[in-house]
Amino acid sequence: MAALTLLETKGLTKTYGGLQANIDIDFTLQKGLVTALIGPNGAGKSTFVGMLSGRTSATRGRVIFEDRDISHLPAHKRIQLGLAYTFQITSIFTGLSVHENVALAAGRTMSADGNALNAKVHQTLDQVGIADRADQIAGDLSYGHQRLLEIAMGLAQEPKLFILDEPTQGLAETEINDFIALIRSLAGHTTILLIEHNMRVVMETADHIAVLDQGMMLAEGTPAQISANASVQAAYLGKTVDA
Amino acid sequence: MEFGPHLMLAALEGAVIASILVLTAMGLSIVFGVMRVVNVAHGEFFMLGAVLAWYVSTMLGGHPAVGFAAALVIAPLVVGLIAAVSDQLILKRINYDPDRTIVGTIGMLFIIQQTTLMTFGPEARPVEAPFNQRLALPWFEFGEGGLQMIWPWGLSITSYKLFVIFAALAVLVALWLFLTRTKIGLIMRATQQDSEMAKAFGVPVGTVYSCVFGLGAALAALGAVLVVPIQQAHYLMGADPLLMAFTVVIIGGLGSLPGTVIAAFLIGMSDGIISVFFSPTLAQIIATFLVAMILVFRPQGLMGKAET
Amino acid sequence: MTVARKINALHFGILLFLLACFFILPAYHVGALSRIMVLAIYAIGLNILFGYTGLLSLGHAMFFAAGMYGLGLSIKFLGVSVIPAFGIGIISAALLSLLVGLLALRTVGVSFMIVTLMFAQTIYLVVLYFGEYTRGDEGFVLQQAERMLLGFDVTTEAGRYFVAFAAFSICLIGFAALVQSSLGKRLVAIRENEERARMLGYDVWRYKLLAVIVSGTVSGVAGALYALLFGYVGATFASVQYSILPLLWVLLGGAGTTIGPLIGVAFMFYLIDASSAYTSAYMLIAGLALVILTMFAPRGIAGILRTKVSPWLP
Amino acid sequence: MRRKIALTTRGIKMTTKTTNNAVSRRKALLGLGAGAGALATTGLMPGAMGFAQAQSSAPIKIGFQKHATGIGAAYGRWYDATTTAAVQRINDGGGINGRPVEIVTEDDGTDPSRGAEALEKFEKLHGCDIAFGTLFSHVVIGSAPRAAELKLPYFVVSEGHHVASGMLNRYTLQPGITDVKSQVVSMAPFIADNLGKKVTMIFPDFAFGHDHRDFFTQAIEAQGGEVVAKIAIPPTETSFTRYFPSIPRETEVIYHVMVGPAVLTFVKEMGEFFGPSRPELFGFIDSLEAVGIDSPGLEFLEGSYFWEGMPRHVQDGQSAFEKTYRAAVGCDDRGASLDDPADVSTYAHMFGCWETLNVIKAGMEAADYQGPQDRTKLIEAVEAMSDMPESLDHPQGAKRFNGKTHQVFGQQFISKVTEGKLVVEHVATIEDGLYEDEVDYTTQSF
Repeated sequence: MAALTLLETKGLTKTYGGLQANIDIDFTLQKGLVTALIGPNGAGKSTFVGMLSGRTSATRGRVIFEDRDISHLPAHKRIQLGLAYTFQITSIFTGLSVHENVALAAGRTMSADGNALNAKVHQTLDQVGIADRADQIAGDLSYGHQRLLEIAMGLAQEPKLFILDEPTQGLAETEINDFIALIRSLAGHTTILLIEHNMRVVMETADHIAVLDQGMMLAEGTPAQISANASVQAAYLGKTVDA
Repeated sequence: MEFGPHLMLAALEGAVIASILVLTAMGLSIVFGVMRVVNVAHGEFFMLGAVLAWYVSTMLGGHPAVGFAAALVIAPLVVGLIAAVSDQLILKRINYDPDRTIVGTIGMLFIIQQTTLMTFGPEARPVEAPFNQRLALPWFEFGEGGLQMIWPWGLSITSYKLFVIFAALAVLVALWLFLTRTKIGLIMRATQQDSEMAKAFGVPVGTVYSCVFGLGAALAALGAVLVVPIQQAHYLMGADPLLMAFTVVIIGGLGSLPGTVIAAFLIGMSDGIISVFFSPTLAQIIATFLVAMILVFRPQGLMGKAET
Repeated sequence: MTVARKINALHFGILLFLLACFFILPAYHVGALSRIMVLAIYAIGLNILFGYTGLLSLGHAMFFAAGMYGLGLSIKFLGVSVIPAFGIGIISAALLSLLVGLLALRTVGVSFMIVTLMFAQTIYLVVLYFGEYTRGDEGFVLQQAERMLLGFDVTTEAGRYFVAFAAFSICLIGFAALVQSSLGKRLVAIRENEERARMLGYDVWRYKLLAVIVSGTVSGVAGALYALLFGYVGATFASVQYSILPLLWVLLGGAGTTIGPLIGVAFMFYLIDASSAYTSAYMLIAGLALVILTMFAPRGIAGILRTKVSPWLP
Repeated sequence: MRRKIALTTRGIKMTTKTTNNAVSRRKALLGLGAGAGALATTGLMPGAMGFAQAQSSAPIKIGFQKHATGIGAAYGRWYDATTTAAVQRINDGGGINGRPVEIVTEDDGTDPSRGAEALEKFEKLHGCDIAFGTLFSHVVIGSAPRAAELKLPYFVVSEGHHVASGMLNRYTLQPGITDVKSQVVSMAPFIADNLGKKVTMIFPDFAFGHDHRDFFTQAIEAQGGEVVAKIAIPPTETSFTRYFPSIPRETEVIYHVMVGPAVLTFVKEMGEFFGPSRPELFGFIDSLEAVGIDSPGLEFLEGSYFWEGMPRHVQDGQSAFEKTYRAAVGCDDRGASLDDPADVSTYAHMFGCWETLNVIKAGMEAADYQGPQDRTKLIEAVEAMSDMPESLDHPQGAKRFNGKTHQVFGQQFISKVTEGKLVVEHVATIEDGLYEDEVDYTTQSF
């Protein structure tokens, strides 16, 4: 199994002042799978992936990516190792064109050779279905399209691990269907860590589910196992679920 | 002069500088905190306050105290009004966009400066202090006969300078009461916390902004009226207070009024005290550089919250 | 025409026009243009940092002064000729910007503004403090004989114009190339959304430092050129005023555009020039113009062109 | 060189009969009544020769760099008033070489770069014959290289040592006002003999202050005195008390030359610092130009001494020239505007504009100046000048021009504040202020 582990955390902890957001989380992420991270609001999901990507510095604990301790690397170095990250609140270059947004994402690894880069940008935009909007200013896109653009920016980096923080939030039902299809098409070659509230998305895409509650890892398992887990149900029923 | 008395003198002078600075900086800080804009014309409001103080005291004549007292009321009011009107006419229409506000207020700076030059003239004009006794100060030293009180050469302050320190304190207290105890003060602070939320709760944000801009300018003008019997009214006098106040606001930590007070005190005092140890220009070089280094190693300012 | 072609055509068109100006315009405007071109280089310097990277420095006069004094002092005290002196000027500006970048980039936003302002003020005071060498505010003159560029006299109208023109051409073309390059696009990405740029794997700090150095060095080139072409070195050019001016030029001309700096400098120059013929209250007119421009043309003059006429403007 | 001067004077006689410019009758008559002696030589009778000898009656254009804005604006306004009065007088007297004089004013913003731009405009836009200048040294030094490149004679009224130091060039001359080195040197004997030998200097920490520091230190040592402390104040400073403790107790004289809008504060705070027991004070009136000596807070200056380039307040035994000049520039007995007694002039300096314009006139007439092609002849003619007697052309007093250094030397005044009036105590002669030449501009090519 060890050979299939892409990312691992050991005792990962984050405290804000006196508040413990994540407590001693030990977690392993299997290569090639779609893993969903769920949990009630305030469970510490964003903090957790923030520490994986390096946006948030850990109070203690380690993050190991491809057998390498990356705990002390700054965010951009971790991204360079093959992580990609989409923000919970859409974060794109609103003043630039859609094409330029994706080109910036792809351009880090690719040479400035115009043609190859262009091809890559088009292919990626095609993949998420907004190729016809390549020349629009990103800020002018509809909300749903902006979410898709952000996903495209992640894909364009050809990441080994793609972390998506609530990608379907605010999307229409048809857009969610497209998203599910997209994630499925990626399954197998891209490892995906998905924070998601929408249970339909989770159930239809995830190979593996991890449940976070009050900063601690409550349960892990296949979708079926998690659905049947009593403590997970208790955690969700005891709190507001906003999915 | 002996080291001790020299230090004391420098500290007293520093306190006077800090007193004026704190008022000017509070004005800028409130504007900055609530409206999130850099008002480059703030120093010109200071200058206008000084110039108006000269006009008022010259027109009234009589005992200097009469003109001074009138200026204390009239100058801040007029300057505040001018600022509020210019907020309505200009800043409001550019939506308080940070870059555009800088250009717009630089434009205001030119307009105010040139208008003053054409009406008031290029001279430095003094305003007589309402009272100005020289007060020699004692110093205590361990001599042969134990603790001795001596009157060192040159160690003195004037009654007016003492008054400036206390007046600034009084204004600060009044300002604090205004912001915490009055409805309009609370509205201002609510708008500072979250203008979107304030809008949602029916606060007329536009009017609040104008009031804040006026209040900020009035505070600068008030500082100027206090300083003008010590320094003179001159049409270019606004640049220095602007830079100093700006620095104080940032060092104090954006939007933190206590931070502004502390920073004004620190900068005013250090300006005085560093000059005891170094030659004047070197002292200024060191003081300026230190201010920069404070920010380099504490970018959020002394009392600001760290940005994440 | 492709966008890239259009952009090239625009820049070469401008350069051709400037070249033609020398032959067409009356002597006064030729002289004015050589000054405008030098100051436009300065504005380009600031624009790289402010317009393209989104970092607002209020202390660029220190870089201008570094170039100016680097050249002036080395001619005056080391007795070197213009070319090595120019090199010293540029290196001074580059080193200073490296140092300032290393320190000031620990801060962001308004703190960055203040830190650069304070560093510039420190440099200004240092110039005064070493008045024995710099002659402080009064400054010093570079004699005509000291200003020979490889036997080429830059103190004649033509000499001055063509040196200014050559330098401006290099800076404009280099600047345009930078803006079009992937480096330029990454700087824009940082301006637009720093966090996103970081989370795309870009070492934001390093790019910002690079921008500070390029920006400071270009400003230093302008300073050295100013001293060379106009024969005067003085502390005025290290004062706050000369940090605010390029900001004004850039904002007026259009921040984040390649042609904005030139337009801004020329506009401001001729605005003051024209109004001072009618009134000594030209500052009033300049002030009104600023207010009106910011109210009705918030993205500067090139910004209007970009939105109204040609959206492809770089 | 005497001969040349005489020639010049004859030239004036021949050509100054009338003018086509609008004549201010009132001023002319005023001048006539007041300075009858002087005017008899220049003559104001209308009619007669007119422009007969002039090849052209087009005006001679003099570009005037004015500190209209910026830190020098108070000087600029009075330099302007004096210039206008001097030109009025020249035109009333028939102009130069039979041609009227026209002043073209450009604001230099008290900024060296703007100053150079102004010269460019004079030459290329306005077609000026010469440029005429300004006070602040950095503007002069920033402009002078352009003057040489444009080959535009540039007459400055700056009192800086920059001209005589050799820093500038052959096209830049200062024939109307004594330079700071000479001023300072001529003060030292009086200070050492009458006020004290242990001097503390307080000066602004920039070139103007450094000149005072260096020249005075030398000069007082030559008189057997010493400078016990040198306190350089940063130019942006607005409060001063904290610097005064550095003044040594042994100080007998404080020598102060602060300038700029903060000087009133400086003097006031110095008074407050010392209280009743102060050392002797000697200052340069530069500190208090355009400021009433009776301003609130300046009571402390009573009994202190000032250098004055020209006495601001009317003195006993006022010369007829001085009286006429004072009326012409519109100043009352206390050196304030006739219209507004609160509007104090820059009396100690602005005479330099008046005298410089008269030197220009004399030079142009000696050179038979016709147009820009004669500029070098004009410079040579001025270089050839030497002694200029006290006259209405030189109401401040006799002058001696040094053609090699392009610098003029004149008498200097030391006044004591006595009951709110500046009363001249001592007049330093031209000889007191002479020093060795540091440059010979006449060896430079044009």
